[in-house]
Amino acid sequence: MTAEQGVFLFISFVILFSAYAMVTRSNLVHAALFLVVTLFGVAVVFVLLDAGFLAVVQVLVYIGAIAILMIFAVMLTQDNAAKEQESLNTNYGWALLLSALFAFALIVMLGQWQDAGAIAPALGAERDTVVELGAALVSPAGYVIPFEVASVLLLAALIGALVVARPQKKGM
Amino acid sequence: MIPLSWYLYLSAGLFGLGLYAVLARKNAIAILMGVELMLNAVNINIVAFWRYLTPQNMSGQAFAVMVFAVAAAEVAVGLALVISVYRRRKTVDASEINLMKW
Amino acid sequence: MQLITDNILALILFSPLLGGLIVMLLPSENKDLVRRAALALSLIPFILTLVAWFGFNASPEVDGFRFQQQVAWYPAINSSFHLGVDGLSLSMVLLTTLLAPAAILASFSVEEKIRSYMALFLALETGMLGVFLSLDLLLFFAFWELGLVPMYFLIDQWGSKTGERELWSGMKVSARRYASFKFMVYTMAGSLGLLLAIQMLGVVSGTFDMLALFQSWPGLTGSLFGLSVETVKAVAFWAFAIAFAIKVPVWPFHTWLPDAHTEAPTAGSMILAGVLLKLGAYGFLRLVLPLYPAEAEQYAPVLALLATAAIIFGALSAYGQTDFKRLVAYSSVNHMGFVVLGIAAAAFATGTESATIALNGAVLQMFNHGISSAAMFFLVGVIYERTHTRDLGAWGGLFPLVPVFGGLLIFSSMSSLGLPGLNGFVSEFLVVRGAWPIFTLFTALSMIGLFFTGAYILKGIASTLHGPLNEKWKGHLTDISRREVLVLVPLLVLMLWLGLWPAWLLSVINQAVVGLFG
Amino acid sequence: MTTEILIWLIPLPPLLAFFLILLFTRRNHALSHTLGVGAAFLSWLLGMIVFLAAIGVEHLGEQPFTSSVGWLPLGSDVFSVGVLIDPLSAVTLFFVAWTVLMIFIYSIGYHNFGQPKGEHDVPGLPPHGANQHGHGVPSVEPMYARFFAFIALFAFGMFTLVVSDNLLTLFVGWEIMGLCSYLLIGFWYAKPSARAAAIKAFITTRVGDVFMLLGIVALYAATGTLNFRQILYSPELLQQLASTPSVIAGLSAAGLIGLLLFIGAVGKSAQWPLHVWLPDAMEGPTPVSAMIHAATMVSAGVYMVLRMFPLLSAGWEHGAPLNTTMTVMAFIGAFTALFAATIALTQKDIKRVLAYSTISQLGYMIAALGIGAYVAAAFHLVTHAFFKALLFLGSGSVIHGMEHGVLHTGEHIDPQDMFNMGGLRNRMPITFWTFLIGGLSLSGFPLITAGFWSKDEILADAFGNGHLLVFITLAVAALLTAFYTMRQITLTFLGAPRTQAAEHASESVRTMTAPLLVLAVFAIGAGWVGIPEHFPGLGGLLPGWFHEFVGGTLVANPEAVAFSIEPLLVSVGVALGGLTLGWLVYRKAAEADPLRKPLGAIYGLLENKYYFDELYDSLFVQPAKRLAEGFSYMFLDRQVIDGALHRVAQAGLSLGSIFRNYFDAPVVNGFGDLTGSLTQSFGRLLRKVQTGQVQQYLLFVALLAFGGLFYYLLSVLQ
Repeated sequence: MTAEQGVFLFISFVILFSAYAMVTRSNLVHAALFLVVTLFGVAVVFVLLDAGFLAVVQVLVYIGAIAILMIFAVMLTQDNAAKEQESLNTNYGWALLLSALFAFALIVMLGQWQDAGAIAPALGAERDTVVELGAALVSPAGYVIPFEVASVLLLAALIGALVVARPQKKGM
Repeated sequence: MIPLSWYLYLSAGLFGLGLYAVLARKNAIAILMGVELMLNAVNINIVAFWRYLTPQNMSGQAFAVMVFAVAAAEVAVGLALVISVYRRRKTVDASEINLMKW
Repeated sequence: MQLITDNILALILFSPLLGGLIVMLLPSENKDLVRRAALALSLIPFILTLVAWFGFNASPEVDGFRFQQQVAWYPAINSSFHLGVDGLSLSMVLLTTLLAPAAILASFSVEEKIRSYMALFLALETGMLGVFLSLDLLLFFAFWELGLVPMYFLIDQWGSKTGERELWSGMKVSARRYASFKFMVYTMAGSLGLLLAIQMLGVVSGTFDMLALFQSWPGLTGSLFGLSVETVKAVAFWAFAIAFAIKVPVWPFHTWLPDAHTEAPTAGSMILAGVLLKLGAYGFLRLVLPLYPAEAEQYAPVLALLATAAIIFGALSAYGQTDFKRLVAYSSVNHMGFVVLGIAAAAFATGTESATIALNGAVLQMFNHGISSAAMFFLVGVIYERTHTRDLGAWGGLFPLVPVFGGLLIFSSMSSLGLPGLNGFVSEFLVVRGAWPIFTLFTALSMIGLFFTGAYILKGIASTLHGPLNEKWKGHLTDISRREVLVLVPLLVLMLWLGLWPAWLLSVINQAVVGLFG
Repeated sequence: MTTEILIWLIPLPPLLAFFLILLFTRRNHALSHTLGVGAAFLSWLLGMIVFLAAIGVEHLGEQPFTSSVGWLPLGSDVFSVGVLIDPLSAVTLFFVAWTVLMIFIYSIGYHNFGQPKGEHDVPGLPPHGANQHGHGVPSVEPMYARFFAFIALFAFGMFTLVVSDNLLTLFVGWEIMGLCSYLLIGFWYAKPSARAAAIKAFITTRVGDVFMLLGIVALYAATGTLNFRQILYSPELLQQLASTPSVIAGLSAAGLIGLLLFIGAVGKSAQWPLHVWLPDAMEGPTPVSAMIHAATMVSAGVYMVLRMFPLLSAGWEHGAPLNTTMTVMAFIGAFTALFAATIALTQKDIKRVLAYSTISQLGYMIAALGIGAYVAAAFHLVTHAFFKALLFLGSGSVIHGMEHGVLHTGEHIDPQDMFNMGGLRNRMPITFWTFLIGGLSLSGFPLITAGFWSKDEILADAFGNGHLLVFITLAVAALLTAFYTMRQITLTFLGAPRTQAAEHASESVRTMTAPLLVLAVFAIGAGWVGIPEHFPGLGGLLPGWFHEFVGGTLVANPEAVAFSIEPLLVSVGVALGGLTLGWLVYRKAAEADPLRKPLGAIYGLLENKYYFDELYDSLFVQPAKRLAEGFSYMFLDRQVIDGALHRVAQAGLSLGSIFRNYFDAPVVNGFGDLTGSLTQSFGRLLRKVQTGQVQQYLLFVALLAFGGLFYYLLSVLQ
């Protein structure tokens, strides 16, 4: 077992454990914190996969924006954060079974795959994936149109979020 | 060296946990968190496939960027909806938001 | 003015319908306004008819239809909106437009749904006028059917509230429903054949225009649809004849009449007897005789036999009644029998002097019966409104309580009885005179009916006015009101006028009769 | 020309009076009777002027006053109506105008004008009398004005009938009189008997009228005109009619038309077998009985027969055997004369006796016409009108006097029953003497009375022309007439009063007695114009003017029958014999009729008028009612025709319900309903899924996705 493998296993454990904790904790603030841990773990995985840029984005966007937003939302909606309440709905048994089966099925399916055991090829030292990614995103031969669409989507989400979350005036 | 399957197993597990959160948690915010987990599981897969199978072009990473954008938008709108619902009904319990039934 | 005189017939025809629409727009709470407006609106066609009447050239040299108006209607099948009058139809139009205001004035005592009532009444007037005015078979049929619907509702909605009729094996329906249904279905059944025959005529001749058909159809020879023309014509003749015979009504198609007349509201009975029955007779004169001269001649004895039966059995049944209104209703069967007898006689011997006299008598009888039966029905309605019974046995000796009513009733009864000096006699005399040389036996037999006419009329008077006073009504019976007298006055004046000096009307009728059949 | 205009005007004043009274003055008694009498007077005046003008014209029969206007335009022809005054209508006009005027005046008194209103009087019943100063006095008729309106209308009808120049307007007047007769008989309409009598009168005469209408129509059809002069003064036309066969075998067209017209006269003049209405018509007020049922309307039947005589006698020549129509007329007339006279023998009611007498006398005239005695019939018509009107008015006066007595004494007796009277000659002298004159005239008291001359002429004609059977019948009838007349006079006026009321009867007022006096003059004098030229002693003193004048109506002036002594002796004998017998039998009569015992069952038969009313009732009236109610209405209309209609409706209904129950409901509707209900239950089932819980939906989504995955897995693993 190489060090890399060791790191991976460790970080996998962290991810899965904190995800599990996030799922099971009834206190949402705790859950949100465990989510942060999970997301951080994923950022490490990105690093292991030589996607540094994505790891940075992961930390900035997910942890810096999304998770914090979540925590704000939890705080806004949770009048009584300490209040212990039933965190699961009535279907949780089915949900458990189904998600377990899902995960199991995915694992089996992916395990059966012929390339499942592939080893990562060398990336080449001269390559700068960040530059390439930026070029791909803005080049007409690459992904400029999805990029622009994504920006429009974000704008729409921005406005949408504003409209939806705006306090309703009387009569509207 | 880490085989590809390890990443895939990790993402499958993460996906299962996210799915469970989406299906079983009562709180709407927790459901959104579950969605984030699932998106992250997908992202891990996308980036792993890129790294292991097609590192020569950047499509995998570009896809991941798109997923980020979508996730950000989704969370923004989703949370706005949760807040809005909460304002009106004083609850974020998904099992109580059942107006659209028969 | 030019506009009015140029479109006089269309104006006469549609002004009542328009009036009905206007009435519908009035506020229904203001009943008085609705009544007055309806009356005023119904006077418009009357005035227009008078304009037409005085503008009508009745000199015998001019024949054909006056005031003609033709507008394309269904060009694809050569049916046009063609109106026109001759003396025959003009006298009927006059009768209709005269009776309509009288009937509306008579309906002032109606309280329920007065607005719809008046509107239906005015619509009914348009339907009837259309039959008299149209010179196109399809148009004729359309108006023929149009007249049915308002009458159906008038009977069904405003008819007498009490009474039941047993159908079979104990099944009972309310009398007015029974009557309206019978009226509607019976007439409709008759007009089915009429419609088919009209279609056939139109298809064969390529036009629905009466004037064109009068020229082409009677002389048609050869074969149609694999049958000889004679057979086809005979079948079509009977289709026409039965439709009209039901409407007149000729015995034995008459049983709808006593029911409908009895159950209809007073004004409905007035119009029903006054005008609606004339539609059938008019159909015979306008369509059957000109279109089927040969068939009419061939089957005239049958028609005369039925007419005689109508005269005799109508009078007998009237005599056998205990219900005053039904008695008057049966008198219509009796009187209309004379019209048909005259028509049959004329059909049998077209062109002879007797035929001309018989036709003159028949048309005049139509007019006279319209006036006198309307007056009779109205008077029955007046007494019914006050006593809420039509049973002859329930009255008795009412004369001292209602002297004016009594006088008017006797006057109208005498007109209905055919007392010389009043209108009914002139026409009955002419019909009998015309029919005698042609159908001597039938004419002689019809005298039985004439005899019983006297019997039932006197029965009506005797059990209403004469005899010991039924104390029940003492103090509960008011004499006829001013408004009700106003309804009657024009009718009574006409009765006397036509009895003493019928020439003014007869010259117009005579012109048409000579022009059409002379 | 001016005379023609006057003729047109004759009927108009009464018509005007009729409308004026009914419309405006019916509350004012004095104004109403002034209008009525004034109208009658105007008509009388016009009538007299026309009459005088008429008798001043020589050969009036050939150049009568006539004028006409177009009335009905028919085809290319115009039917004209107009007026005609020829000798026949001139003399008719004369007696009509006189009697009408007299009766109008008489009515004022008869209906107690000027008397107080009765406390219990109601319209429709005869006045019961009023109480004044503790005495019962007659009270004024409640419907006083209406009476004058009705008789004015009646006068209009009669004048129209007389002056018309054609059968149609004659018929108009005829029927208007019929109506008035109906209205006046039923004047006291609240009495059921009056109501029944009115209907009976109208219906019975209507039997005749419809036949007459047919006759008119047939005549019109055969000749193209109804104008008297055009038909009756054209011998070629009459000859042609007489030789054309009619629809009835063995009868010429003229015969058929004549018979039909004659039946009309039978009804109107109350001849057997249509006589039943006239006695009952006595329910009306007495002036009505006098005017309608004695002087004018019933005479109209005879007048019409006189008028149409040339047609009725078409094909017959003087001295030749009678044609069918005339035979029938002679038979019916003679039979009626005798038949009615026998009934009159036993009647108690003073007016009923006169009614049967009228029937009998009219039978005389008809019989006279039947044997061709045209002038004699016309003569008797005139004299009879005067003396019968006199008798009726006299009887009215008697009844009035008796009613006065009844009111005075308070007795409950019938004031019209002759057996309650007696000795009235002292109480009512004017009435007695005038009644006596009338009665003698009716009996044919020789030489001085009018009735003698006319009756004698009929008998002479019958004898002279060899109609012995008719002669004997009429002679017997004359005997009976004299007998019952004397019976009436004796019972009423002679002897001693049989009741208190009769003792207290009083003479009538002047408006009633004056007409009696005037009519009495005519009852005597009217005969003098017709004394035969060869009559011993008297003949030639006055020229036989009537014969010549009225005879001029016909194309060929009929020859007066040669004088012979036998009929004269017979007529004098029966008149005097009958009168004497009557006096002898009844001078001592008390409460019961002295004839009752000797006649036995026959008396009962006569008293009940040969049971004709009962016979007709069971033979015609009841069957007619059953026919009308039971057969025509209930059976034919309700059961057969409506039954058939209902059967059709029922068949339609059952066909419809079969379709509905066995096809529509199970098949068409069943399929549709099944589809619908399946959808519904399926939806109801699936609805459960729609919980509104997003997570549940997601669960399904996930399940489905897993299913797909699982399938893929399976396929991959295999």
